[in-house]
Amino acid sequence: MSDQTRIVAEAVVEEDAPRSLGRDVWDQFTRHKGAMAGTAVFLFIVLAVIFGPLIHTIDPTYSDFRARNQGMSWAHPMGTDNLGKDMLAQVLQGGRTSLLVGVVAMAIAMFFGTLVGVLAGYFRRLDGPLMRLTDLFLALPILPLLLVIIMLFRDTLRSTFGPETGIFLLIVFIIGITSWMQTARIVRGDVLALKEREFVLAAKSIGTPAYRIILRHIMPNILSPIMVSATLGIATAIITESALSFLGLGFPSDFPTWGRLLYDGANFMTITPSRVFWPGLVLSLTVLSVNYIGDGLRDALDPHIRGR
Amino acid sequence: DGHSERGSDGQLNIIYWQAPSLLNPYLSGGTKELEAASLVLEPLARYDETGTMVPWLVDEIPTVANGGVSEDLTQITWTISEGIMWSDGTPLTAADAVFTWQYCTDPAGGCAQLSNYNGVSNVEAVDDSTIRITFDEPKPFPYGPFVGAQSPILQQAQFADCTGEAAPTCTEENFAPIGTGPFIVTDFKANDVATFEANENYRVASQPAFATVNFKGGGDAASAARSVLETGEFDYAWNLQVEPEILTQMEAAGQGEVVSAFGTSVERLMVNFTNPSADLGDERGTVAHPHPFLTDTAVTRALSLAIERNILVEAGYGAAGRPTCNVLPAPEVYASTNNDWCLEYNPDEANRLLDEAGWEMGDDGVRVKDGVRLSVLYQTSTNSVRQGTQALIKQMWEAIGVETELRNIDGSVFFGGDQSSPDTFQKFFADIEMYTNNFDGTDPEAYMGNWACSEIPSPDNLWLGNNMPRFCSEEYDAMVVEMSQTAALEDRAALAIAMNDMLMDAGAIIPLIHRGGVSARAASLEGVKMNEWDSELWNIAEWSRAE
Amino acid sequence: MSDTLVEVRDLRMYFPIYKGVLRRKVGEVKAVDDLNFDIKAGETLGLVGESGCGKSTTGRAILRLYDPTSGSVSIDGTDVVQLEGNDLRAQRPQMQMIFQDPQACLNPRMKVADIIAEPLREHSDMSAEQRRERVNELMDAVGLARRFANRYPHEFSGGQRQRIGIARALALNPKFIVCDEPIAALDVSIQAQVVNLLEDLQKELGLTYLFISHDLSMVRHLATRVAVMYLGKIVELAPRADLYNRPKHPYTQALLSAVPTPDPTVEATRKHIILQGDVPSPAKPPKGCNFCTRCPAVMPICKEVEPTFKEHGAGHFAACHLLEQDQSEAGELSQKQAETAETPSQQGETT
Amino acid sequence: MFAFTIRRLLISIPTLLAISFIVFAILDLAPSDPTGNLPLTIPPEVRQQIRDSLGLDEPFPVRYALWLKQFFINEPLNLIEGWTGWQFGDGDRLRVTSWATRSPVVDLIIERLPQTLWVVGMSQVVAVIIAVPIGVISAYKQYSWFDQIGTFVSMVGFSIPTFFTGLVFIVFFSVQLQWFPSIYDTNHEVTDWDSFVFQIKQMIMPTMVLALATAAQLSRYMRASMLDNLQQDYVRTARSKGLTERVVVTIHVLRNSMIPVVTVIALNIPTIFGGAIITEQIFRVNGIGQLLIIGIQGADIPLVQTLTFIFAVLIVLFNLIADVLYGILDPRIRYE
Amino acid sequence: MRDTPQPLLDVTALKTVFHTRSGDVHAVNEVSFDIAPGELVGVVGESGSGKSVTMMSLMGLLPKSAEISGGEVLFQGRNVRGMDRNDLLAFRGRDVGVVFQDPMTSLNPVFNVGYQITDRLRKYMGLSRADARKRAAELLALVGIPDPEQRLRDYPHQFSGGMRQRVMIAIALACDPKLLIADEPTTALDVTIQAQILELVRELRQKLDMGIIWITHDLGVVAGIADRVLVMYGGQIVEQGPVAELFANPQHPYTRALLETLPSVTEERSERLRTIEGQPPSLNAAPSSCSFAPRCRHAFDRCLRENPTRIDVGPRHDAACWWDPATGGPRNV
Ligand SMILES: Nc1ncnc2c1ncn2[C@@H]1O[C@H](COP(=O)(O)OP(=O)(O)OP(=O)(O)O)[C@@H](O)[C@H]1O
Ligand SMILES: Nc1ncnc2c1ncn2[C@@H]1O[C@H](COP(=O)(O)OP(=O)(O)OP(=O)(O)O)[C@@H](O)[C@H]1O
Ligand SMILES: [Mg+2]
Ligand SMILES: [Mg+2]
Repeated sequence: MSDQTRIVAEAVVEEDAPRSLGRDVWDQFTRHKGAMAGTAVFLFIVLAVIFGPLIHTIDPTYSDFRARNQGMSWAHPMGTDNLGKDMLAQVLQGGRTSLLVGVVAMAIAMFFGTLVGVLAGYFRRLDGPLMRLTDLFLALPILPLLLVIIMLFRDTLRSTFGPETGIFLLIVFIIGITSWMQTARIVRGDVLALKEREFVLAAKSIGTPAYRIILRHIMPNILSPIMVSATLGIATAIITESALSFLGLGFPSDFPTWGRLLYDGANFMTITPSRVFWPGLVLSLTVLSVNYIGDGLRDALDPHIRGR
Repeated sequence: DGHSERGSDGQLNIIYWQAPSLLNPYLSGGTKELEAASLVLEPLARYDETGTMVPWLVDEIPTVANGGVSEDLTQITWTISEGIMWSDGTPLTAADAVFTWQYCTDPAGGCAQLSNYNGVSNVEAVDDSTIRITFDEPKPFPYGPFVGAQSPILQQAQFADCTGEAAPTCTEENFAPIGTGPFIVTDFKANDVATFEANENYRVASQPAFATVNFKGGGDAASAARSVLETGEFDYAWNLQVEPEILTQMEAAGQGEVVSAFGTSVERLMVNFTNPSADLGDERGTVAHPHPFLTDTAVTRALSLAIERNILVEAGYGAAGRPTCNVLPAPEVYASTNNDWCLEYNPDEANRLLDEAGWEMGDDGVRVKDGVRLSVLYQTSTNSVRQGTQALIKQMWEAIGVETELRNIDGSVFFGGDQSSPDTFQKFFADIEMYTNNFDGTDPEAYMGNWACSEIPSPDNLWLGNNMPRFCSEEYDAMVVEMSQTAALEDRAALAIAMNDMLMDAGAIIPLIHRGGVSARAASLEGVKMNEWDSELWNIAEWSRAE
Repeated sequence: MSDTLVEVRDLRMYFPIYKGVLRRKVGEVKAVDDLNFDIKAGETLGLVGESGCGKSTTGRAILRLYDPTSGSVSIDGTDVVQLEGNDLRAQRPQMQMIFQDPQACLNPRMKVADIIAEPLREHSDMSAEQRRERVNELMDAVGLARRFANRYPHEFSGGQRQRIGIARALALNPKFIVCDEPIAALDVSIQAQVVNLLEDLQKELGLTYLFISHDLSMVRHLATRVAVMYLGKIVELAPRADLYNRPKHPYTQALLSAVPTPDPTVEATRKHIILQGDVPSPAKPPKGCNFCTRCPAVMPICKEVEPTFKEHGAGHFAACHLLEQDQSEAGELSQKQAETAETPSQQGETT
Repeated sequence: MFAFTIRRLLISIPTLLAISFIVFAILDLAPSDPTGNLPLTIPPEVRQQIRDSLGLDEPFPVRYALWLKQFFINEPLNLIEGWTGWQFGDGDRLRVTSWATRSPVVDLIIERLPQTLWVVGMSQVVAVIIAVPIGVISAYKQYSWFDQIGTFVSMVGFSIPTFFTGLVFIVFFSVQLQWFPSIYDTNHEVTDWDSFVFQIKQMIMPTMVLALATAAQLSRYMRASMLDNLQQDYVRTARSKGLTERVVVTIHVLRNSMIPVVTVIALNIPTIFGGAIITEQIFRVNGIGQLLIIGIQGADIPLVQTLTFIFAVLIVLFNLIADVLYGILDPRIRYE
Repeated sequence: MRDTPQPLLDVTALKTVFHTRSGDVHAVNEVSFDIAPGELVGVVGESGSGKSVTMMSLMGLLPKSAEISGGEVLFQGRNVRGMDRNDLLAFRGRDVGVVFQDPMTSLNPVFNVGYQITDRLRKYMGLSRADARKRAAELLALVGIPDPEQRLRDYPHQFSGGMRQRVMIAIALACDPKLLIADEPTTALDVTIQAQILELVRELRQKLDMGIIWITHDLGVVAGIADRVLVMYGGQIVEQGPVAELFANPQHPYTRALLETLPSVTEERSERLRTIEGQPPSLNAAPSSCSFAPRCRHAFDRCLRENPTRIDVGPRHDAACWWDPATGGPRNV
């Protein structure tokens, strides 16, 4: 009507600048104290593990027999083990393996879990068979299976990829292949719900083919449960590897991982406490920080909490 | 000793971290089963803590001198002592021994102690107390059957229906055999716990001092040691393969002490004289293809010299190990002193030897000769002490320019002898492998026979054979034959030493450590005589609780 | 205006019910049961009825978002029920849908421009530049500022979101649009905006609507003809004025009387027909006439024989036994029945 | 509900058969050898003979069929005979026999069930007792210090491997304080107060190790579920009725929140058997888990096959139980 | 429309603020109204205008993030905000009944309907279990649920939407409340079912003689049942008056606009629907100007400067607006 009205209307329309969804999520994430602390710790550990060996240059496999079972000192900040190997170097080296195991195993699990979940959720005909398959995997007792697979394929892989890569691939593959089921179930549930959402129906009415609906509409919307599963997956994979070490099924003994170091050091707990303290600490800190990151992600990606 | 009454000392708690799976030593060759069963089942004679054979259910050991062994060395006659009773009150007779022989040699029974009856053509009961054993050919050492923990006597009455294919189905019998020993089984939980109580019919009236035995299994060695040395929950713990410093620290708690004894076990490196390269396909690891460098004695000698054995002992064995340069380090009479050069850690000499032999140090720190790199694949079974040893040796060898790749294989695969697995210690598809071997009793004849040419594992004999290095020498084979015909102890000893030295000189075996058994006993436990030649519990009847 | 664009014949959409140990099919939800109607080019057919009566299912079956159990739907001469795969895809641009929930029908993780451009990407080979141009046109058409193109749906109000959905539906120049309760989730003040927009677009672009709603007053405002559904069936279909002024079917009558008027003076005097009981489940429709369980004028025949859907007067279709008798008499009768039944009662319910 | 249960049971039959085949096949492929752990003094010929006597050389399908028959027909018949005293046939059936102990595998398992059930069962109970209040309070006072600490502690609990917690417990409580035995006495029988106290003492450490790990997880579920339900409209309704907060939370919300948690607990039980392997190993609670480990280490294939398969049955069974429980607890769900 | 000396409920200058991560939300701003016993007051307004929050503030049923930052609530002369815990619980339990919008989620799915009615009865009427069940059955019969004894044992999901809403009403009526607050109780229901419920309420009102606050955004519903109407916008009451008066003679531009947007079922179509352009107000700050001004056709400078006070425009009829529809110009206040 009047000029004034128009001015007022303009003023209202000219609201906050467009913000991307990613930014929203990030904003929310940064507001989660636990998640931020977790991210900081996790980044620190990752960086330390990657660049640490450049600074602390002692070879983790070198045993200085004269300096065995030492406590913390400048030369050996985390002490040495019973063969005189430097613990810091081993923790750093072990961290590379443990973290890589965590990340790669998680990636494998996420891949299979998402694939199976999306296919089962989206295509009615595949639902039955794929869910039976999931049930079957869930019902497979992992431990004996792990043992047998490790025994079966260890040598083949060793000769193809070398002793360390081979066993790494094996362990990572096994942990991955036995831990995708939860993700698959969650993803399937979400896809089933999403499939009924009107925007998927809208895409169908447009004539978008199934695979593009999946890629364009389904995948981005199941990202949040996948991300959360992923963080949990990293933590679980690291723990599983350490349990494998306990049962003697993990990496070769000269190939340190945090779980292995913790296990090997356990009996020395009262002689050189630093031998269990440090691997235990980094292991827990990593799992803890990853968990907190997952918590933060869950909150940040949850539209209810973020508010619209 | 001061205790005179049977069963007056209450309960004895023993922990074997590997739990026995049954109590019939004929159906399981495992040490844990053998020793658990030795509370109940007894042989005619056994070895004491010095390795001396002592009469057990007999009055004396038959020898040629006392007429117990025939002049042609083909027969041995044992006479059971007066008044030996089974725990059910029936007398032990020669028929039981005959039965035991039949039981073990039944082809369908799968007897694990069959080798003790090698060459036995007949066992007969001459009368109730006289057992006569006849051999196919002269046996200079006729003490295989019914001697030692491996070959105790079963009660015929109990096992009569359990021969051949029925043997494994007799769970009740296998879990609770009736014996002549100081204890009888009251309850047995496979792989978990066995309980025993004193045998009322035991031949020594005042023994055993303990009324019951709780024989627990499971867990790991370190915690077993802890339960005796630190928490005092148990009286005796067996086979404590734990890093020595841990044991030392636990001992400091004052609840008990570590006991050890040496037998014939030697942790050794086997050197592969054949080429294990996978490129050779089916001919891999056969004598047709000699190893590219390990047949060079300069190399094997250098490898041996470069190992500081003291460190290996210190790191992994402590009081239970000592450096050795012989594959046959005991008993005393058989031990050679000709190879003691290896006791001294001498990398300079090793380097010199290699230089001399033309192995040039390459840029990458690995010696090369004629394009062949001194690079070895070094395998062993999975076990933390072994892996520690591996790591140390790897470093020692790298110091003299030998590249080392380590590999460990699960014990049940490595020692499993599966034809289809490439990882068995017999196939030996590696350059060096490490394990421990020993022999039962005190006679090395069969043991030294392991390195005869005929013992070489190959596809033809389905890789069954004990000559892992694939060492083959006519001279050595001749000595093996000679030993089987020699009866006099001194001559046998000389032969054994010569054979040992020949193996050492050829570099077929690099002995590392003479290993002993390590156990722990509570401070209050008396009478323990640690024995590596027989069951550790051989004299459990004499054990008692200190006041 | 007179030629028929959409022709629905004997359309049935049954959803199977599986039960028991072997998951055998034990029955069907007759969500849509034997529908026959036409929609003329350029008109708006209103489809009203209570929740669960099968309105959405009808809309979706017509657009082949469901595979109908039987029947045919021809749109502009093509029977879409028979089409498969790429043929169906090729047909999609001319038939589009606007959805009930403007929040749910937009992918929360796509930008507005991408949402509107999606049909273009699927069905044309425009360059990115051309697409942007077309998106801008569309945003203008539905009254969205161009600068919103890079925002996400959650940054809009309900009415604006619904405009996005409309822009998307318009992208491919469809002839026929099914509006499935496009205003039900909106606030009163915004409903009017959307309805006006739909009307304007129809005028400009010559669109044909199937307008699904349970808001009878909005349908009255918007529709050319109105169909009333009850339990999977159309019980009455007539031109707007005819239906609102002279409803023939007792259900339509009850429905109309139940709508509150925002006028206290009218409300104070208005007679309400209060139906008793609830709508039966479409899995177990009653025998005979579907409405017989709640009908104030129920007769014995209603519980036995299903009435046929017939024309009663020019363009006025209905399915009721009352109308089978003398037309005028029946009309009066139903009126009378309705009046007697309006007294609110505490009597037991019929279900 | 009944039809649903029956249906699920029927579906689980092919699943279990498939699992039994996979388990059997994989273990069969394993290059492990039951004679591998025998002393080296036993010569190869003797080993071969032992192997022969174990029937290792039959072809695969024959052994699988035999095992199926033994496990699915002979063993159940045997159990029924044992319980009821009836006699089927001559009672002389071939049973699944362990290679190492030469005794029927099922007997071994039955012998070990009590300690496993005691420890695992108790740990679940303790875990629930710990986790439920923590979860409830954490959710009710979301972001309070209690919640923050609870979150932190449960995540720490989740992140430390049980083998480590177990060892720390032993060093602290058994060695230093000498409060509890480090080794579980499976022969112990509760006859009077003292022996009961002893039983409690020896159960404390293994139970707590397991319970803490489980409680850490469970309390997170509990919290999430409570948070979910606290937002529901019916909570407002309950408050509007003038009910006290205690009643609102402990009756209205808790009951709803327990529904998913109960199923989590049910699903957790079979995995706990797996997790108990390590705990059993550490404290020598020689139960089912330890039996499996021994079987694996000793390459006792029949034992491992049977145990593995029983685990699979447990998992399938508890899945079913979880679903049925869900249906019982939540009146909205009537599986049809 | 009786003039009672003491109103049943008297609300003065009620203010409620939500403290959220993205700042404060002033959901209720200085809301004042009263209600007499036996009176039915309709509350209308678009979504987000603060209808629910106002009522929940009265009851003390706000989420933790909310704070009542001012105002007074007197129930029969007693100050509700000053009550201690037990009194407040008793106030909620005995004096007031609430019916919420969504009948499915408002009932606890895992308890049977009987339990959900009787827990209140046992607590606030001191009835024994058996008596409470008897009374619950009576209540179900009262709200027109057939076979009430049987149905007490059923769970909420076993009822249809309309029946559930009847159950909610039964729960609300359980302790003979003096005030019934119905928060959009028919929004989720179909028209024919809504008609059933409205009929029921009309009837109950006569029987039970209690004050009723009926929240809705359907002006039609209000027109049908209310005595008096409150119109809310942006957390404020912008107009209130007797129903006939308010519909016939709306004073606030918002009320007028709202009425204009509606098409009618009974009348032939108008050419084009009137709309209210613009956005609902942001509640991030307490209003300093008229919050409807940005969308108002009649806004002038004063509207932007000063938040209008409620001005009496007729008998018991007031509006918060500086513009006078009668003159078409500013009001002289
Ligand atoms: N995929 C499906 N499977 C089974 N039944 C269905 C399915 N979709 C709809 N139905 C049933 O079909 C009937 C009609 O549903 P429809 O969604 O068409 O109703 P509607 O009239 O659109 O209702 P509303 O007004 O609530 O949107 C309902 O009873 C519904 O339960
Ligand atoms: N928990 C909350 N946190 C923050 N803001 C809230 C919360 N609950 C309500 N609000 C805000 O308070 C304002 C009033 O909400 P209220 O629920 O009272 O609206 P209403 O009039 O009942 O709307 P409707 O018709 O949609 O029910 C809204 O702007 C809303 O965003
Ligand atoms: Mg619909
Ligand atoms: Mg509201």
